[in-house]
Amino acid sequence: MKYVGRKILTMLFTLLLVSFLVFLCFTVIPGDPAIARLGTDATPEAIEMLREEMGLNRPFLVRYADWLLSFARGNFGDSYSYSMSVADLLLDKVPITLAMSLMSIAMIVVISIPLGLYTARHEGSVIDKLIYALNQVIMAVPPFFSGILITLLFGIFLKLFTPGGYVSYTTDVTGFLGYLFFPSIAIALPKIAMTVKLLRSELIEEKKQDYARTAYSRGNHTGGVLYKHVLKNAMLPIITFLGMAFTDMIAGSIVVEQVFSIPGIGRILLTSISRRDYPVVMAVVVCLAAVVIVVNGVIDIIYQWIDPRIRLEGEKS
Amino acid sequence: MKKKLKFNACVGGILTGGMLLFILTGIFFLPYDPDAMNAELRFAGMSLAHPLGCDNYGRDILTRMLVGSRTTLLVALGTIVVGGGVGTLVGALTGYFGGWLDEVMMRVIDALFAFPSILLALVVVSLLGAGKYNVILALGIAFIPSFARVVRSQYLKLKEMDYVKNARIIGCGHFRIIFVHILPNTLSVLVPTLMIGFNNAVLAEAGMSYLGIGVQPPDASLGRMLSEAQTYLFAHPLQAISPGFAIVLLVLGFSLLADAMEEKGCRC
Amino acid sequence: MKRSISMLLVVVVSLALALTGCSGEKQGESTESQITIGIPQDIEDSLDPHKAVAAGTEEVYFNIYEGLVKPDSDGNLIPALASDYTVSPDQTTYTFTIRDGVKFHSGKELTVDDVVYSLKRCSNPDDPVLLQAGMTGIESIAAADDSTVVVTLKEPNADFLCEMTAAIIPQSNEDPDHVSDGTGPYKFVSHSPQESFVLEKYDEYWGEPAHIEKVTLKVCANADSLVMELNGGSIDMMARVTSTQADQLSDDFNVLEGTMNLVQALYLNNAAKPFDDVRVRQALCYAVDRQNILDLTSDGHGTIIGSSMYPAFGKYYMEELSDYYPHDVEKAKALLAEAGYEDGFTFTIKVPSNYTQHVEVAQVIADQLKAVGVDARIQLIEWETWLSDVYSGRNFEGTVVGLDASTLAASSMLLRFNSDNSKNFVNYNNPDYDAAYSRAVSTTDDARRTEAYQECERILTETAANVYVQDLAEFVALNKKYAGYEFYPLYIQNFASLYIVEE
Amino acid sequence: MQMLEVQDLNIEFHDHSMPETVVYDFSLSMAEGDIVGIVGESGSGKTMSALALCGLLSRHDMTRRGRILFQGKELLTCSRQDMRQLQGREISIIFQEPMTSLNPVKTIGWQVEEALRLHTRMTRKERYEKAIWALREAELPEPERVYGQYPHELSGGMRQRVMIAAAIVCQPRILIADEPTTALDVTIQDQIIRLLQKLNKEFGTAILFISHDLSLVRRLCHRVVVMQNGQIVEQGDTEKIFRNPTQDYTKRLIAAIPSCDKEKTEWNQIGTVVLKVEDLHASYEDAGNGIFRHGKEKEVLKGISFRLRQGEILGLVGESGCGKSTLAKSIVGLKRDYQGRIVGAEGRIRMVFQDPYSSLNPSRTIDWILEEPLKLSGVSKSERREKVREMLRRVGLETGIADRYPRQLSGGQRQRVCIALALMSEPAVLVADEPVSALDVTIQAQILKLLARLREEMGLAILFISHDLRVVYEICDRVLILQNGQIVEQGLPQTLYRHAAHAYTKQLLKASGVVEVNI
Repeated sequence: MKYVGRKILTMLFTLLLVSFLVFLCFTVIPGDPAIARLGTDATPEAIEMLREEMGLNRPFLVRYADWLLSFARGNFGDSYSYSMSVADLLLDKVPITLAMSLMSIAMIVVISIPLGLYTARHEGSVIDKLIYALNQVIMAVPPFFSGILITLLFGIFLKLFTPGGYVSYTTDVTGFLGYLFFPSIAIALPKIAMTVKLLRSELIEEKKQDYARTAYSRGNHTGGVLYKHVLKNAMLPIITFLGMAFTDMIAGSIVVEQVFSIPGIGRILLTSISRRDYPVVMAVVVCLAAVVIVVNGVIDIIYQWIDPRIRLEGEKS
Repeated sequence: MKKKLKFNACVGGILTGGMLLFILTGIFFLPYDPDAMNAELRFAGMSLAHPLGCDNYGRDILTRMLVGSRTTLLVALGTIVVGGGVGTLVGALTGYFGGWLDEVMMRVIDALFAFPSILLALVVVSLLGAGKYNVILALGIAFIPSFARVVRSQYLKLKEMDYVKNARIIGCGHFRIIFVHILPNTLSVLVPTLMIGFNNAVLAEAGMSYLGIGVQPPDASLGRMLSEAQTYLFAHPLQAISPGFAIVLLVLGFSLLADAMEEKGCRC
Repeated sequence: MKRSISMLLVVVVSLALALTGCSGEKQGESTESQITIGIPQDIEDSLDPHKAVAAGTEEVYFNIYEGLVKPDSDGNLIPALASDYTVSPDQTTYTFTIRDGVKFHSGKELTVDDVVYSLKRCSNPDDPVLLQAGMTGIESIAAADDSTVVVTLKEPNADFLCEMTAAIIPQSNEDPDHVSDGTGPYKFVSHSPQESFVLEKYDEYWGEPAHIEKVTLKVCANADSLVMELNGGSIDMMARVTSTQADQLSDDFNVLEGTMNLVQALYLNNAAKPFDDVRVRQALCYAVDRQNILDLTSDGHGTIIGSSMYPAFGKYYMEELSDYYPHDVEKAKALLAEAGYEDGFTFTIKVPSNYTQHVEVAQVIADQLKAVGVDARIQLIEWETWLSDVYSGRNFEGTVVGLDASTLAASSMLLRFNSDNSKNFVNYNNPDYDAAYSRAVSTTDDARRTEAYQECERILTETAANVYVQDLAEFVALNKKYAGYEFYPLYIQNFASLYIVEE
Repeated sequence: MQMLEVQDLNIEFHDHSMPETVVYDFSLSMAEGDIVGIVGESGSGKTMSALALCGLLSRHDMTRRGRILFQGKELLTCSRQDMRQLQGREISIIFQEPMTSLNPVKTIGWQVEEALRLHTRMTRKERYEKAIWALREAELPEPERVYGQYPHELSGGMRQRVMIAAAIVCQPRILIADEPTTALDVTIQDQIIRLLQKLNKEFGTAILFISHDLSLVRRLCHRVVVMQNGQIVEQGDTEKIFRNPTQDYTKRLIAAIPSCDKEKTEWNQIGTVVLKVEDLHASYEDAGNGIFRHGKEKEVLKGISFRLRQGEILGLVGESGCGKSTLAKSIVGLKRDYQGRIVGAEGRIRMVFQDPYSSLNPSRTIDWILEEPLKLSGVSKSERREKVREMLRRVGLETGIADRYPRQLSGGQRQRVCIALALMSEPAVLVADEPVSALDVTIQAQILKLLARLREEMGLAILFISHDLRVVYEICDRVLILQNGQIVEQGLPQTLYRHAAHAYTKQLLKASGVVEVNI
């Protein structure tokens, strides 16, 4: 329990650091939210008045403390450019990115684990080599380009979906998921390649361990050794990798949302950065960071669940 | 296994060598001015004079590839020098000394890690303006956490080795131990990581170009050329094929080499 | 093992097919007429028309809100919510008769109070956020009777009528930021940020009603995937596509050509060295080959211009200025040498990265300037940075953008070049120009005013205030199912004129 | 008919372009209830042979020339299915490293039951009972509790018992034990040996015992096979071979066993005191640094005092966890947070570590490694080279190895380099932490001789830490027995070994078989 408490404390500290960094960054970069809002017709008086109204003329630390206090109270503030609260804006967009990320994760798990097992078991076979080569090539294609290729292949040639034909989940859930299926492939593809490769090499590495030899000595066949003994051990680094991949995927979804014209969190983030819409940027970044940190916390828990060694250490300290 | 290893090293070596040779050629010889525009040659197809055709400004694609791959190489190398350098330093110091320094630095690294890298790049670019050196800086900073983590775990492991203790007993200073005694031993892990980092930098540069925060026109880089070309993907696919192919070859060659090295590193 | 993998693939693929199959059917179901129009940027402004600043917003709000007068497709102002108006001979008193039977989208009847409220609201100098730029010279706004509004000016202003396009909104609307209530042919339905902005036909429109029931504006922020989205069928219409994009469209589309109605130029900071020397600016004008720019960036489409005025301005536009500086490298070099820059110089062109057409032109200009030994570096910056650094901060050497006009009054293009104007971001400083301009605005005689404005334009050209390039060609991609698109000389999209072609 | 009959087994590896033969013409026969030992140094092929017998080597690696007959069944050519039927049921194996040979993420019970799940149709309950039975047979305390635990929760000795329990759960005919005690403390070692003996007697399980430790083999085995470089040198009855070895190699092996029988010349304590340790207390903080975490402190040294004189070799004996490593660290200055006093020879104490593989920087040449202490004191390049050469000669190495990397040297050579490194800066005291326990017996003898010679030549004082009572007897002038951070007994080896007063000393002596002659 003490362990969990300490963990949460560390997480909060990290989050605080992230928020401070973002706030700092957006104080130093050029571009004035007041000017951004008023455009080319703005008079200097109007800009000055708006700056005052938005509280931009206060010192940096005061603004940060102010933001932090209202954030702690669950108030994300109002968007500068959209006349709505940040919370409303994000609540609308979170399900989109979330659905996409979850679909990608599901694809990664569902596809790469069997493939990893297969290639590790049939190490050196033709299919193994083929998958290896395919993996290497997939990893070498820039993500946005594979997104474009997927659009070309499935959208234009096979006509499985309408490029840019995003359907909101509020109007049509199946259509929504159907459209997100393809961008999810684009996000998942390089991760699948990496996971298969990593899982394969981990399995092969673990297969050489003494305990695997013990398992063989009891009369297990190769499959038994792989599934019953080696897989669980080999999953440990995979889980860590998936945690990191998740962080990557959130960043990657920014690009993919752009390619597939999906109005998700990444799009909101990009536009609000360029619009200097700080309340939105802060909320998005802090929430993303929170998700990343929480996911890593969950990974820790899964890790403990799988690896009894960590469990003990956790209890001890 | 053995055979495949050699195969990896061979193919990787050939691809990487080929690309390096290509880039090297570009330093000494350019068939045309890479930025010279010519309205008559817009979207010219393949010909003897222009083996890869011309782009939307009538610039020779081969020439731009020669220049662009050099920029890409520069950006990727710069990124791993910045990211790898700082990451290694941070990882080495935190891993070796531990204690509160480790705790504080790792929190900062965690924070950096939880920060979407694209956002980081955007911030750096907004702050300093776009351009290849700022791209290097942006990607370099974004890459610090991963290198720092790898190096730190190596140092955590290696500092317990007896030869490190021995070095302390014979009176070596901490910094001598960190950089002269331990660092060379992290290379077997660090070098493949750096090579993978190189690949990620090439891909990230392409991604940044796509988002319009990469190398500045008229400068060419493979990523920039690829993202410029996608506007004309339907009418003039040729313009996208060459840089796309070059990126794939470059990354593929490096990752095959990295694989081969990693295997070899495990062995000895 | 093998079997399980192939099973998996089957499941995945069939799932994908099932899902997309569903979504495909859904689209065919709707019976009401509708059109999906792509917009390059989200409508981020408030729903309050007086707060709207982005051009992209204003062109859409044209369909929702109306002023006392509004422009037609030739740029002439025609009565809208005012059924008639008169101008006093001294041009200081405007009398508007409010149209009968006009209803707001909320069902409320338009009254004279709403008009007075709206006009006062956007001409109040104490509220700079709502204040519309041209509304500063108003003496009084008053309702003469139930159907007449009288606006009195402090001094004559020939262009004042243009300001009367300002939107009229009901006084009773307490939250104009979030509740839209206008009188236009379309009414606002919903807005999902970064996704869509939906309009619906207003059945009780006072004028000729719109043809299409539902207009969905879909945000297509990514210019690169635009062609795929058009060809894929998720957008029916997109304005301002480039010639290359237009080339790649499938047979389903008609491509309509017009002009963008803006002055694209390499704007030079006249206060910064070396552009404070008129010879340097002239040299750059000679060094730039405008036809070559058009050839390289838009297959030769576009109108070459030579001053801060584009053809849609009609009588104010001076075509003869467009070849004032023919492409002449030698002359450019000579001028540079004369100014003391025989070895050329280096400067930076800041370009807002989101405007592809300006980025492309900047690249070509940079390439052309090399021939005279000038090394122009391109720096892409974000639009917001451009606004604060270049436009407000005037911290730049050169920038390629296009300036447009909010009204067809010549002043909307020329005012900014007065040496003390707050929008004079190029720091143009010429007493002759200031004099000519004040002559233009002070006269009530149309011919003399036109002549004075033309004088202004000529001065700009002769002193090479900026390197003027072109009024960009505009291409509109419209699915062949639809027709009726009208070009406006202003930044306006009129959805009401669109209709569905019967098969 | 013999139960196990091996004829002309040849093992070749095909990793490299040239096939590499590791075992030549191995032949062996075993009957029910036999205990046969295979001895040999590292690289002798003993482990390979054992793995081949229980089908853990790829058949690809074995030439078809030989035969392995188990109860008349040909194991080299039978189907894999048949082989698996035997594995774990008829033939079981336990390995050297109990730490890594158990699956870390599975419970003990699951692993012990595995053979039952694979080979029998027992119900869950039957399996549980059988597993508990096996754990009890392996003399694990509280088998019901152990059943639900994970390997990392057990000590090394307990893990090896779990391995044994898992191996015997199907009551196999033959148990192959590959160095089962090497990684364990002497007292535990002794217990495991006794356990194996008991199993052999109770169930008649034949045991093939593979070890490099001749004294263990002598205590346990009926017959012994001596291997060198993949070949059988000699085999026969244990006692016969130990008394009358016929082959040179066997003779050398036996001679290399440090003996506790011979008389030692008494050490005259006249040298000056070079190191004085007074009332040393130290604790060890486990797993925890940083702002939010605090490790628990555990006292490992509880008031240690002793003196070390010039030219003296002081033995320090104790089992794992007794605090000897902490003591060594404190003396050489790697650990500073202790209470008490360590006086003398400041800066002139050097250390030799147990594992010559990890104590030399793998990415540097021998030259570089040896020059490092000189570089720190600013000696010129040519002088450094000269000194390194001289030191290499002194520790009995060729000067030609100077430009090689540690991985290119053998274990013995590496340990010599380690000693050379320690001596480069002319120390007064050498702390040798188990310097020979990772080495083969013949190499061990050479290193011991080297240390003794260096002591003579340089007047070095050596603190010799070891768990091996025989080695300590051989080389040390005085012995300290350490238990739980306290010195329980000390004295001259010859008197201490014969007239031990403390119970722990007696237990140690008994467990390592040293005193059997004297009981």
